[in-house]
Amino acid sequence: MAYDAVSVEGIKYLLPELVLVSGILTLFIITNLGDAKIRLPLTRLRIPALLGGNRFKWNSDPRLPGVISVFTFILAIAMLIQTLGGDTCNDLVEKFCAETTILTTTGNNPVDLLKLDSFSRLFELMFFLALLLVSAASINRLQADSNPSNDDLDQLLDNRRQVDFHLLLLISGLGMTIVAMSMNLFVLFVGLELASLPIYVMVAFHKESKAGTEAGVKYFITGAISSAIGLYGMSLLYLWSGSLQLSVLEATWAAMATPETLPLFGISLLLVGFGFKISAVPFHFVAPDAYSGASSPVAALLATASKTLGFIGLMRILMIITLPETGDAAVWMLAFGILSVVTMTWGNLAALGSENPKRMLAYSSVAHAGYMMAALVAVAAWKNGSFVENNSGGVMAVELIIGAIIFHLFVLISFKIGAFMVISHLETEDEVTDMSSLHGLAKREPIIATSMFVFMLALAGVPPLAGFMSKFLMVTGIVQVASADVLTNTEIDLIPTFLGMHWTFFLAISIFINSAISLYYYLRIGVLMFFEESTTRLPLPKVSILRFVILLCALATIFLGINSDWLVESAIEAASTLFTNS
Amino acid sequence: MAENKLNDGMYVIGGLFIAIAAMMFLSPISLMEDDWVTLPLIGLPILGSLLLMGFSSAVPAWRKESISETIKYASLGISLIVLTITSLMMTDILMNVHWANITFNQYMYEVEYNWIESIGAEWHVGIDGLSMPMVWLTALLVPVTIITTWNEKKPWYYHPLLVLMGGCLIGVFVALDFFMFYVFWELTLVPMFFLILNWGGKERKYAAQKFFIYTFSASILMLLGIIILYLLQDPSTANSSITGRSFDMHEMIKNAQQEVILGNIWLGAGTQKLLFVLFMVGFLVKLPVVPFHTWLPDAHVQAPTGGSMLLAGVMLKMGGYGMFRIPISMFPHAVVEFQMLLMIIGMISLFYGAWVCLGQTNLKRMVAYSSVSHMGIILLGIASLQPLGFAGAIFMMFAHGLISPMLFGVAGAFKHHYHTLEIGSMRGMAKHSPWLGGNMMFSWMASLGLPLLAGFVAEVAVLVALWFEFGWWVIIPGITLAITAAYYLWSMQRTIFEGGENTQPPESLGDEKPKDIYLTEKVGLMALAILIVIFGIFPFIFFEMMSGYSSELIESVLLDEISGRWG
Amino acid sequence: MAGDVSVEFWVATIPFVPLLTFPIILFLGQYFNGKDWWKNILKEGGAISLMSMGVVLILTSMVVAQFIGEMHHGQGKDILDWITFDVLRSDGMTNGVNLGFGIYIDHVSLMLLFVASFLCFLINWFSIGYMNTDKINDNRNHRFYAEFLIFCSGMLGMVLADNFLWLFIFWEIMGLCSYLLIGFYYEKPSAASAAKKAFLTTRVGDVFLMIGLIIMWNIYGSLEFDVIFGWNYFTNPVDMTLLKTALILMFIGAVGKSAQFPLHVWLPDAMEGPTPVSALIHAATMVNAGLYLVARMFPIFTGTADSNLIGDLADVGIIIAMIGGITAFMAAGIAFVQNDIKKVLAYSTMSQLAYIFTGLGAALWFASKGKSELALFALGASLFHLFNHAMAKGMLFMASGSVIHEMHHAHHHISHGEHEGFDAQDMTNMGGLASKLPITSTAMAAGSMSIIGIPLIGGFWSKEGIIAKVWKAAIYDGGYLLFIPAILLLISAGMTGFYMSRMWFMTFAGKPKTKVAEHVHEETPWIKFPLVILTFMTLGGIVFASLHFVNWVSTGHALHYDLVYEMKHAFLAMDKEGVIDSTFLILTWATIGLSSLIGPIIAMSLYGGNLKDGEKAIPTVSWLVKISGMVRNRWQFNNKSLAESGLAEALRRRLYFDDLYDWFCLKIIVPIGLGAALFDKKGIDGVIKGIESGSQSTSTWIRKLTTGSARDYIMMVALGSLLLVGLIWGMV
Amino acid sequence: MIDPSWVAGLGVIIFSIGLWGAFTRKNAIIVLMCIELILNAVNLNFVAGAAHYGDESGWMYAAFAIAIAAAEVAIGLAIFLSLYSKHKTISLDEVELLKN
Repeated sequence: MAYDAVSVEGIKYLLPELVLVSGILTLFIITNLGDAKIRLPLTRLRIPALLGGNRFKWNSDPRLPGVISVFTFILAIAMLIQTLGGDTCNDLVEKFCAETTILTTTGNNPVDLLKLDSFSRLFELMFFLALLLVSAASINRLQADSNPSNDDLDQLLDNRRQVDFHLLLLISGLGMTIVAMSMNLFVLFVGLELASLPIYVMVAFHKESKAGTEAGVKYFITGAISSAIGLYGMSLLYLWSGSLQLSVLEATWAAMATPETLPLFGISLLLVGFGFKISAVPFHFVAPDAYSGASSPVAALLATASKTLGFIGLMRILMIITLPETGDAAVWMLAFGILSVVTMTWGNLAALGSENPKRMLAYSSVAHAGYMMAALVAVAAWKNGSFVENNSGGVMAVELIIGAIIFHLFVLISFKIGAFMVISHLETEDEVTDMSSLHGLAKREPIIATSMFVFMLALAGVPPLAGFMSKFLMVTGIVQVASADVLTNTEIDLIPTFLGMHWTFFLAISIFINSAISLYYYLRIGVLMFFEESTTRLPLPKVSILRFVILLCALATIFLGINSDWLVESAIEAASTLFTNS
Repeated sequence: MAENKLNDGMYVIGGLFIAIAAMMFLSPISLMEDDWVTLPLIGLPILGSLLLMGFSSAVPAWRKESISETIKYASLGISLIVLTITSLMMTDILMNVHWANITFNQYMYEVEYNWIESIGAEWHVGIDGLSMPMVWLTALLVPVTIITTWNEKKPWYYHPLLVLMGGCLIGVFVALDFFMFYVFWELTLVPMFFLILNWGGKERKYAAQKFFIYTFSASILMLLGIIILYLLQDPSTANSSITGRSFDMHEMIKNAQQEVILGNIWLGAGTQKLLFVLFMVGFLVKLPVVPFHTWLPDAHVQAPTGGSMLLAGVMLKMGGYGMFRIPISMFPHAVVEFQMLLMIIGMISLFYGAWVCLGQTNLKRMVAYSSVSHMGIILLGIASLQPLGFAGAIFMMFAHGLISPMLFGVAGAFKHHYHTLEIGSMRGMAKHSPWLGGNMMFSWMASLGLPLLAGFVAEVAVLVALWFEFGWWVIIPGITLAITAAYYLWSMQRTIFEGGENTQPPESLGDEKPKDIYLTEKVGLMALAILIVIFGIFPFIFFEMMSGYSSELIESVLLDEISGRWG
Repeated sequence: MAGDVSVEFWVATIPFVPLLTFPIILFLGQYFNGKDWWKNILKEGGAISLMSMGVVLILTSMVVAQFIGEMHHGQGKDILDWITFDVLRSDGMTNGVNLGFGIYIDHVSLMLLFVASFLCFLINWFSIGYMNTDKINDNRNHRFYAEFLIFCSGMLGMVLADNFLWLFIFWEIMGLCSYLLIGFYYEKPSAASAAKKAFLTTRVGDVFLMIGLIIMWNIYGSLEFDVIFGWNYFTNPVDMTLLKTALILMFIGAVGKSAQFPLHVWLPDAMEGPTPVSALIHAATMVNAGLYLVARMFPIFTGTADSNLIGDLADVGIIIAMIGGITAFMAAGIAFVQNDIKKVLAYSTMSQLAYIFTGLGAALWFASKGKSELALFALGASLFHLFNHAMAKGMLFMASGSVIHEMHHAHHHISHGEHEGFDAQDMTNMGGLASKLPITSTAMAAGSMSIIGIPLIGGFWSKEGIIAKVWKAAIYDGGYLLFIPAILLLISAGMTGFYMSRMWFMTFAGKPKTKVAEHVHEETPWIKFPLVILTFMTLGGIVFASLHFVNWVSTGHALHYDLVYEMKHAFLAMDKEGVIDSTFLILTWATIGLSSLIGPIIAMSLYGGNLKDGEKAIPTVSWLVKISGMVRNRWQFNNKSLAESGLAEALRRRLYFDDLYDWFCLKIIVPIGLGAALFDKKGIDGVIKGIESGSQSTSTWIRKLTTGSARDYIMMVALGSLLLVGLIWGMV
Repeated sequence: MIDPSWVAGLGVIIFSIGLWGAFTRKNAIIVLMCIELILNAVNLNFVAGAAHYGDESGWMYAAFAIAIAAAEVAIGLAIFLSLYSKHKTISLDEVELLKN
């Protein structure tokens, strides 16, 4: 069904986004209530209002903005779930799916702008969940200095900073939802910028420390250049096809008999933009700096939501626009294959010796991008291989792979954010600059340490945790497309069987080897926590909400591994809508 | 501060309850009438130990001592319940089961629940003549280990970890679903990792990581095999699965026997070999065989007594068990093709391991290498492709599962009471610690294959089978038997005996007086010793079912391939 | 009637009586050690063990009484299905093969059963006297009795087992006990090392035995005596080369167990154990296991010969005889120069066992050639020698134990507890004990005479039989290779005469050589009884020869017939039909002359001598002392140059065999082990460590690329763009 | 009317200058200006495409791109300010605290 985006029916489908907008407004208004001068957020500008004097006691509480944003996100999730529905999938326990709804521009010749289907809805849910966890974790986290005091002025400043921070979070969330829904490359890009610009600020938010500003500058400069390059590539595509609608681009691409220079350049440059988002080698260099300079919740956001944005873009471009229906190999296949192997290996090797836990997590995040890229490559192999799927009962391999990527992006929220939250909790005590902060954590905080270990094992892909399921699904997909041809051939011996595999099979091998390498540094964290002695045996400062988030993440990590039924089906459903109704 | 910790523990317990409840709610795992495996054998130890550990973590540090006895007894209680149930199973009391007469690929106590329906993973458990001894062994070793290492440090985590380990191991042995099998396979690493890391020796950090990474890396290849096998199925096998396939081991083993489904040969020669290699790498590293063995000495030397008892007793057997359950049952062509290779690897492990033992100065290291050597015998039994060889290999798994815990228990007691593991650092243990010396001698004698002790039957069976298949190759195991005797006796002479009128305690003891083993250690070790004797004199208690299983396996899987070779 | 008696279930309980008793002693001893009632009433477990052995002896007597003379062929009875399994052969699957435990009884096992239980009982009796009065044994005698009982059950089980596998199992158990008992004084490094040596040497033999058994099993499809002995070689032909190999491998096992060349090195060292142990294990019972095994092979030889496979297995007989001959000679030679009383006996044991082996070799050779009558007599002679030797040697060891014990006591008495520098076993410290130890000296004299083969006394009959049969095989039946053992045996007979006499005279005749020897008294209780009993057994050995113990298949001879035959044979070399063979007449008398006259007389002239004035030996031995004194006075000569020659030195060093083996272990085996360990650490584990350190350094290097400069990052983004463009364009 | 391909060609040149400048200049502000140059190249492309295809959306894209560029500049300058207040420099070469 297609609706006008600004009509009543159309707006109805955008309820979650509206909730975010109203959240932004609420945040703005409530924190200024009672003040004679209304402060513009993120600035020191104050506009004199007609009424009032000083702010009230209750709305100068530094925790208030955080609470507001948390409730906004919870409400947004509720709205999101409420908008799900239809005849086939009204049971959320069974499957997370939505009817496909297309929102168009106003006018006589409407253009499809946004598509609401299970793909976009699932991604929205992911964004909201990530943002919810991050905002919950930063309710009373981002003080101006590490020693909170009851001084009113300090509180006021804190409150101001908190307003700014959560406002940025909400705005970023708005951008993310647009990315998830867009049917037009430019809209996608606008959403991406809307999501990224606040993140640049958030990375630099730690402005009291040298590292924070440095990270912000580096991340901003590199990010801006990457997205500019990406945008230039997009403009080349526009020059070539005359439209940035995904459907038009797809059709034009399919109609292209011989590869032309312009679209190839365009696609390549566009990939740079998204490559930066997912921090693929060689666009990843700033990632460890940014992660280590930014505060941990922001780094968590970079590692999950921001990466997810990049993957949405990649899926749109690679899976919809440039994937040939049959026959030829996708143009990006070899390039991406090489990049994926380099990325995962680089990430893991670099993480291996990293002494800063945040940098280590950053490198591990790079490696995980490599795994998912490898999965994307396999999709191309499926399309170009001669293997005809005997699809009598199961889903297509390609859906399995995309579903696996979606699954992985989803579960990353639980264990990647969880890991950063543990670091965040450590930061409440002192700066986390090297591994010694983790020393002896198990003796100080057994629960936190155990959770951290669970996150690490999940990142390494140890069963039965969530990280294992995602890797398992990915590899299954890759192996399926790479090996089915040769394995059903009963005539040949071992060596031909092995050599007869499509080369993407070695991507699976590469994932396995890399998992083994990665285990080294993930386990090292566990060893540091459970083995090394710390200087103190006192527990960490008590920050209940952080603990709650960490425990929630840990339980989710375990639960999504042991009982991933719902999520697997939803992810695959989402993957299939990516292909079917474009 | 103390208050704070208590709250955290409550979180955990509450969270666990919620998690369990959620699992119950979302996947219908419930204790049904005939399900004696899921909850009693796996659920009870795993959940119980997690609860115990959660409870311990909730107790503030200064009060932990006061709960340690409670935790110990609770752990022991759980493990004894498991032992009781498995013993009842073994003795056919629970259900009237004739373990020796089960046909191939038929399982007792079999139950199936949906687990992760979307990919076709099921909670599918069952026991047959192959897994019953292993399950019983596991169930037995956990309480024995708990008793033997009753006085270990930090018992509030240590003993529940042992119980947890036991639960995971039983999970491996009863799993009839590849997914479940793999999950439990890897899950066993975690408690062992912690056991080594927290209670181990000086180099425990290195050893724990090496152990985990090494075996994990190897089993990743096994995972690849599982995935390929999964994908090779007809995609209309499982309706509820989105891929249309399932992980059902039972079904796949059956299909592998039929060879032809949907008009195609299901597993071609090349595919079989590829899968065989992938699975075998995982199992051989776990077993372990030369040259993939170097994780074992490090892990064993560093692991605490209880850890190495379970590690050597059951964890190594996972490799052997896996070989029988998957590659041999499913890829007959590859088995026959690779027979010679297996034999050579087995020979190398056996022979080389024994020589390395001879050159060791560390007692635990020597015992660890003797495990490598003995695991070679398992491989030889498999390579023989004889019912007797198979049965011998399985019995070797079982017997070594009794003997090696005793070896490590004794070595651990030695370390504990004498603060050293150097062979030859002392003389005359028989005088200072007659019980320790006696147990040490007994276990070493059992390990070198003395008749009427458990290991002998297995060795003889394997050697006979080996002769049938390979003839004069049997000389090498023969020589190894002599070398084995040599290194044990040499060590015995330099540790237990000698010393003259005034025997020399080791220097590491300082001014302490040498002590004998505690009552708990005595009880644990004697229990093992008695079992070793019982199964040495009456091997048929288990040998019958092993032999039945082996004959069934050969007849229904391998016979065609083997006779094909004869022409 | 013959053959009517069937083996009953209760026979199987014989080995289990001691097996069930030993834990009782062990645990009671561990907990009540030092308690008065335990020490005095229960004799630290000795009483319990003696009762157990008494029960065994009674049961054995019942079995013997039931079967003796009633039975022609061996009979088996399955008791227990031990392990059951299927076998896959190239002709298909065989179902339900069983390796079970059962009882097998025939004349051989009956005889050994009797020997074992009888001697075990007596030695147990002796031990109560010997062990419990020795200070060094305080608080550990329960261990002795426990191990003793396991040993007994091993021996009894081995004799009764109805298949080779269980024979092997019990065989190994005896090996374990021998290890434990030799190492009884574990704190003595020499004892610990001797125990290890014994176990390892026999283990080497056992490995061969095991392989041999496996091959046997492959040939016959079973290890049961019933199956193997009743094999029909016509219908089920077997690979004779393989069978021969198997038999030789099994024989190597027997060589290890019975301490024959070249695996003999352990036996002399094994004398580190307490004397009853030496008596029990290393003279009377365990060393007979190897002989028993070889005797068990006999029906295979007759079976093949019956199936017209004549001579196919004759080589095995020759090899056995050859090993026997070499050992007999070598051991006798080494025994010449030993001063330790127990070492002399040890080498004598080796030598006498070698006699039996040679006899068995001849028997097997005959059997293989199809000469069953001769084979039976050779076998009979060998087994009879086994019997005689067991009785005599058991007694000799006990007597030597008595000597040592009393010497020890005397020394203790004189030196008030100082032990340094005095060797109670050294014969150069003794002399003239005949008057101090009347019963011991009598027993020792009887035993020595039996071993030497003084006419009409125990061992004489059997030894003559063996020598005659070996010569017969060599001369008349084409076994020319058997000349070597035949000649060696003949020479050894003379040598035996020398070294046994030397031992007796050094110990009992002449003047006391030390002060200690003057103060010896025969006072310890419990140790006289076995000596007396065994003296009679030894002297009257011929009586037992007629009890059908020795005949494989009874030919229906009455008691006196065998007796007369033996006598005729010994003195007149008359065969069954009464024909006197002049060659053998010469041979027989030559043997008698060598062993009974020349050997002892030389010994007397060197070591004999009258007692100290005023001392009087009891009449049973006083004549011997007197003769020796006469001889010595008549023919005294100096053997100094001979004693200091290189040959004597070589003999003292045991012909360098121990040195060779030590060198082999220390310079070959141990370095290989150390090398393997080093290779494992540096080579195999080095690769793993190399991977680890390699990836660590790669990590350091790769992280250096993240320079920290934003401009570098921008440049990398630009380069990456170019790379992507290049790759994508390049692929098209 | 100018052929749109000339416009696009100019865009290529500007893009190249921008990219070149971005990784050769040390001053953060100048780098930011180079980024603006790239975005201008983008705008030129959009405008050229819109003119070529007669597609109104191209104009709109260009307008949005300008807005985005403006927002980026605003944020960039703010971040540079805080950089300057902490490091007393805006030379990209002098901030190398975080590395490896």
